[in-house]
Amino acid sequence: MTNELRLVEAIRQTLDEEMARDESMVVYGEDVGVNGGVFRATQALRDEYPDRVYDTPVAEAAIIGLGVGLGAYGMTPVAEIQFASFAYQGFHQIQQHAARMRSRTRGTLNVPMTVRMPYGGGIRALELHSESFEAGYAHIPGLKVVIPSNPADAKGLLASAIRDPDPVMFLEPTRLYRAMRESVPEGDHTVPLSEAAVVREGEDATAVAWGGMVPETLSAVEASDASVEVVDLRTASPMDSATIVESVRKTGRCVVVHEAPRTGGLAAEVVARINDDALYHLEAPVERVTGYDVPFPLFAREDAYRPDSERIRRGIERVLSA
Amino acid sequence: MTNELRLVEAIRQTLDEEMARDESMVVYGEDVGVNGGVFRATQALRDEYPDRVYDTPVAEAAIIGLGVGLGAYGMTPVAEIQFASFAYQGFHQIQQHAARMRSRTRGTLNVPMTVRMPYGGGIRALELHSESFEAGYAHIPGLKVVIPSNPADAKGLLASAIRDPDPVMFLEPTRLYRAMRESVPEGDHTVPLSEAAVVREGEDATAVAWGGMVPETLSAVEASDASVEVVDLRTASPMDSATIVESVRKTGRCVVVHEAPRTGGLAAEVVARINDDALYHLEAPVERVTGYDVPFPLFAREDAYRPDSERIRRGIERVLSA
Amino acid sequence: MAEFSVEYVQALGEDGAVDEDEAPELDDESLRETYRLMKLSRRADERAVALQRRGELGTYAPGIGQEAAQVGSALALGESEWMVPSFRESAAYLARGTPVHRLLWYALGMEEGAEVAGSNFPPSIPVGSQSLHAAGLGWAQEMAESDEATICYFGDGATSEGDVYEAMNVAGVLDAHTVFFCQNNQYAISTPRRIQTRTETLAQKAVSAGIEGIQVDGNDVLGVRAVTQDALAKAREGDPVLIEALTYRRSMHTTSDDPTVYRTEDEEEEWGTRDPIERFERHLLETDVLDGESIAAIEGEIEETLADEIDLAKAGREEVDPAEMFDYVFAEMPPELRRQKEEWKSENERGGKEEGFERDE
Amino acid sequence: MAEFSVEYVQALGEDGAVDEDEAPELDDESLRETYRLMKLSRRADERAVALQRRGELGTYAPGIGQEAAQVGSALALGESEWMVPSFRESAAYLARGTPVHRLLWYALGMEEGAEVAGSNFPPSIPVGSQSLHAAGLGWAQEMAESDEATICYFGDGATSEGDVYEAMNVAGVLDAHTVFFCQNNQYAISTPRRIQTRTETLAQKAVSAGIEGIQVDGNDVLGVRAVTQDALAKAREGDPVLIEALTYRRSMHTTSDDPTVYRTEDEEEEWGTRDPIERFERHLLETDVLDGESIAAIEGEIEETLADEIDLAKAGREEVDPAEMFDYVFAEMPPELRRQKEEWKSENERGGKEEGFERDE
Ligand SMILES: Cc1ncc(C[n+]2csc(CCOP(=O)(O)OP(=O)(O)O)c2C)c(N)n1
Ligand SMILES: Cc1ncc(C[n+]2csc(CCOP(=O)(O)OP(=O)(O)O)c2C)c(N)n1
Ligand SMILES: [Mg+2]
Ligand SMILES: [Mg+2]
Repeated sequence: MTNELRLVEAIRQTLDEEMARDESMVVYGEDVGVNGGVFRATQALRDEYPDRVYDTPVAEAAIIGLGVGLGAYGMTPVAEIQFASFAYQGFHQIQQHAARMRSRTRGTLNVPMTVRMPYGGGIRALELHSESFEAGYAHIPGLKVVIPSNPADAKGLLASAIRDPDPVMFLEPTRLYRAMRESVPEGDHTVPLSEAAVVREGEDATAVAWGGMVPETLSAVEASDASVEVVDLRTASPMDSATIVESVRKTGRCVVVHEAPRTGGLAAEVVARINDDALYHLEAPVERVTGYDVPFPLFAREDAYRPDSERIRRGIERVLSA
Repeated sequence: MTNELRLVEAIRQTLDEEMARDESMVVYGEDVGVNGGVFRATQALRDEYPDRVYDTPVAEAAIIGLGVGLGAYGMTPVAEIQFASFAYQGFHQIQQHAARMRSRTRGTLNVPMTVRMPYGGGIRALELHSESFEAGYAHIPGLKVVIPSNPADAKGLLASAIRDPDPVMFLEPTRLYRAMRESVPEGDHTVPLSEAAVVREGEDATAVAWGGMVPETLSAVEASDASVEVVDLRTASPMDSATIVESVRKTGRCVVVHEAPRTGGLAAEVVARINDDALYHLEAPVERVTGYDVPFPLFAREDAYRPDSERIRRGIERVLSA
Repeated sequence: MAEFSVEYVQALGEDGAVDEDEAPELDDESLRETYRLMKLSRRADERAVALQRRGELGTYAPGIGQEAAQVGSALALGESEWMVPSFRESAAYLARGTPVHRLLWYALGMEEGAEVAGSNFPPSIPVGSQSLHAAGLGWAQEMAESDEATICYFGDGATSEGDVYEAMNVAGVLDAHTVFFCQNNQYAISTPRRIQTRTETLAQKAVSAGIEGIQVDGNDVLGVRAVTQDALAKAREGDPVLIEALTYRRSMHTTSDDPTVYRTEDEEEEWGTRDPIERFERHLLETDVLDGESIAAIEGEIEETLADEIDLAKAGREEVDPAEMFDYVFAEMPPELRRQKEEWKSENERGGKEEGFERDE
Repeated sequence: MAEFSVEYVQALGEDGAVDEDEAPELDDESLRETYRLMKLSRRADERAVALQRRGELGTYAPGIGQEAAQVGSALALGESEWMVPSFRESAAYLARGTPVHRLLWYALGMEEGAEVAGSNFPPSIPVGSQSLHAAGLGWAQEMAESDEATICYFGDGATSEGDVYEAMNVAGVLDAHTVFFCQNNQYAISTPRRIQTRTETLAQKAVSAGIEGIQVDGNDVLGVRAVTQDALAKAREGDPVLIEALTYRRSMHTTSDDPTVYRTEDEEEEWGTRDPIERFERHLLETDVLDGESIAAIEGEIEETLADEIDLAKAGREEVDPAEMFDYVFAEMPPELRRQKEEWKSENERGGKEEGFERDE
């Protein structure tokens, strides 16, 4: 059985089902209760689970730090950070504690927390509401970083993230929250973490993208005459480079797409993994189609900053003609 | 005229000289006053400039955030974060304000702050006193990230950083604070930011390193039979990739060395820049000799984690024999 | 061992009665200007919300209901003293002389609207974070032995953020010339004040920094003005103060928000009867500072101003050059960024036309 | 509008007199055990510092002078209740039954020393950050309708960190079962208490969270015990408390620190006369709970324990397998990490010998 859902609805449904499944699961964050979240991802959840859904004060370090304590007590904390940029207020709690707790205690303590947060541009949002920092989180050992690009994956990945015994940064592309309605399996549905998906097969080049860039990449590929394989990374860390490498060994050419600034972005890591394991198969330099090395601008300049299908198409053409 | 100084002494001397040069410069941070800093980098500075050297409360977000205000008022803030890991407590102030202030105000406000911080492993320090997050900072547009590897550069780069009108994260390798005494030019001495240095010429391969990894890399190269060119990156961002690319075009082989975990580390960006501009010159995959993808361990396991000259030598051999 | 207390000030009662002990000394001209600014702000907010509803503006955070708190406090500040706002301070900006089109530019997603003019910081989106900048400015004023001060705005929600506590604490230690002005408008988006904190007041947060905390009726522009004047006088001497202004956000959090989800009509109506502009207007009418005619004149002038300013804002929007996003990252553009800008230009400016810059709404 | 106050408690005066109203009811056995733990901690610290001086231990943060604060409070906690320490809580760990060799392992740079045993969190290096974990545990206890509580230790310096304020504030809102125990040992490394904050007390920081704050003579183990018992009783009902224990760090911040740079001998001597162990010992001698002989027996037993524990610690150090650093990053090892571990092993375990693992001191 499937259901036609928007991405944000799939999130909400998954939270609901996981709460039913796991009585120790708690959902908390700013405005997730009465208001049901500013994107309505937790809508009506509090009515169903009045004792396990909490509005918190505006304090992100607290939101993360509380989760470390909840986890130690045996609960399953699922926190929402209202927008990804505000996780920086709790960055120290993520890096110094959540990510390290298992290794520093040799597995005697773990942090089974999922931190959900809307990320990325494309919705003409306010300043600091459009950033992508997956690369920064992927550089922190002990953290998992997961980014769905469609409703079904949103459900399957979120279920896996919540059930995972380690801390997961779960980045939800705001641009896609309501962009499409797609079938989502009903009932128990998980998508394993750290497995990329080949969402379109091709022979001439590989395009790697994740989250909000996947639809843009797919439409760029559709606009192209060439046969381009599209890999949806799905989990930024630990990264499934095997799928990418396999594809690039086949195609010999690759474009990596992300919204974050180019320098130090996750595309660099993808290039490095290709360098490690598929260099001799490369017929052209890997192209990075990314945000520029400028702070994500306010929305009047957002379209100029954020890769769209046209820019991605040009990147594919460059890599094909090199 | 030159002077034989340790790296930490060069830092101290530079702070002194820059304070004399710029009356609006203020040095502040935890224990930088009476105590002269936990590494003595600000020793006796307060005696000389009693009104411009301040001990602050233990509050890193405040240390960064205050600098934004001081800069707006026309002062030159030079803050110390006691250890690099504790800058995470102020990460939001760095990302959301210091780095973005110029772009978001179209240059009508800037943050001429220098944030000095000891970083890196190799001194058997306490937990969370050994991390390297240059890659994370390099991914934030608007920030400069500078890392000296010897006393003369420490002076020249710090002077440039302090005089620079934009925010600079200045990472000082604790391992090298007292490791060597070298000649440091007396009087006004600056080293331009964003210029890498070829510290040893070679033909067979290029080794790129920075900060605490430069001496390890040099001794690895000395132990190798091959002729290896060593590039000291000096500024992690904005990165001088031209120097790296030029060298790799010549040698065709490259090893990048850093202490931070491999995934998402700055070596990936170096690989990506080589991919962009020197791919066709590569005769072997670029080697990354880095920390592993584990949280920097406590010091009983530190030597196993941190690249040493032996590991770097092996990396060079691998790239030469590939 | 130690004792603390928090006082409450009201100068202009809900009934229109003035407590002469608490009211500031203001001539009629100042009173009229205060009134004009409050009305201007109210109408600017209303127009902005309407523009947003028509798709002509981005997300907007109106300050309707908070005009007394903002105008009363901002007018107490000297021109060259620093104002460090949050994201809902249109009224304060207007009181500081910022033209409406600059506020609209910001709401149009243009950095042009965040350019710093005068001694006003740009809007700050991350809740509470700007309090540390204000502490820095206030500390700089102390080091410079200035007789000026800095005012910082934030909301009730912000008082839960570590930054705000750190800011008050370092301000206390460093004798910063900073007044922390908390507009307790009862909500942080949907979250009511009682869920932010267990305290009776927000003013008592000052106790944790060893600085003075005071509560004022934030819908009483005279009380706010008086309390802020006092606080600024102390701050100028190196004694920071926290003011909690009790007010109410009469409309939505932002134009993305629907307050009916989380609060009752009764509550909104109750606060409606305490509207700061109406209360002040009654007082000015009763004391003959204003009459129907002068009010009409002010209203007419405001509508004209707004029409002109909205035109200016739209015209500016047409001029936006996206390529400028590369220009202000650093004082000097590094080579890789120059390369990226060239790349952008070559892809977007073929034949002089700028592509990739249509609004897709 | 609102009034607040902070009380000060002392049960065992510096003169050895006991205020029966404030003292907890403890039988002789408990008193002797309290004394033994304080002595054990003192001697463990002294031995650790000596070991460090001989290069046999890494950086160590002794708690000398703070034994009353730590032992008095930790003994008030139930065995299955949670203890969340900072980095100077050897005495508290010992009172919770942690063996000395575990503390030494941590100081030998071994994760083995940070393994969680019982309901004790590992040491927390980032100042104040652990307060939020304690708030989380306390919140979990509230949600679970537990009649247990959590105690969290931090220092005077930590009260400047945003995390601590946030922790107290959310604990208040969420009715967390958390006691925040601040050891005001007068210094944060070199920075004296008066530079941390402008407040008269640290206990008053509680006012900003709307929770109770109380000050106690931290060198008075009976007063500390009593105040902590009361606080825990309240916390178990959902009312968090902040305790400020006034004490003094009698030795260095850590073994890397030289306190003579920033404080006077006079000051150190003055606090020396208030030593918590001496004061308590005088009291126990006067009340015949102890005599010279029983003290000698306790001391002898402590020296034996320490000798054994130091041997255990050194033996464990010999067993460290560096390759285990790969094993605890995630519950399941991802492929790339497995590859890195293999790489490491192939480079370091040729012929079974582990290279790259000599200490280079
Ligand atoms: C650090 C941070 N966290 C969360 C948000 C999202 N957010 C925007 S406004 C707001 C509520 C702020 O409430 P308050 O401080 O009372 O100000 P008000 O909106 O009432 O003026 C929140 C949670 C943010 N902008 N910044
Ligand atoms: C977030 C953070 N900032 C800075 C440091 C460096 N540091 C270690 S201990 C310390 C002082 C702590 O003082 P206090 O809280 O009074 O505890 P005490 O050392 O006196 O026990 C500092 C600044 C740190 N460990 N963590
Ligand atoms: Mg509010
Ligand atoms: Mg202390």
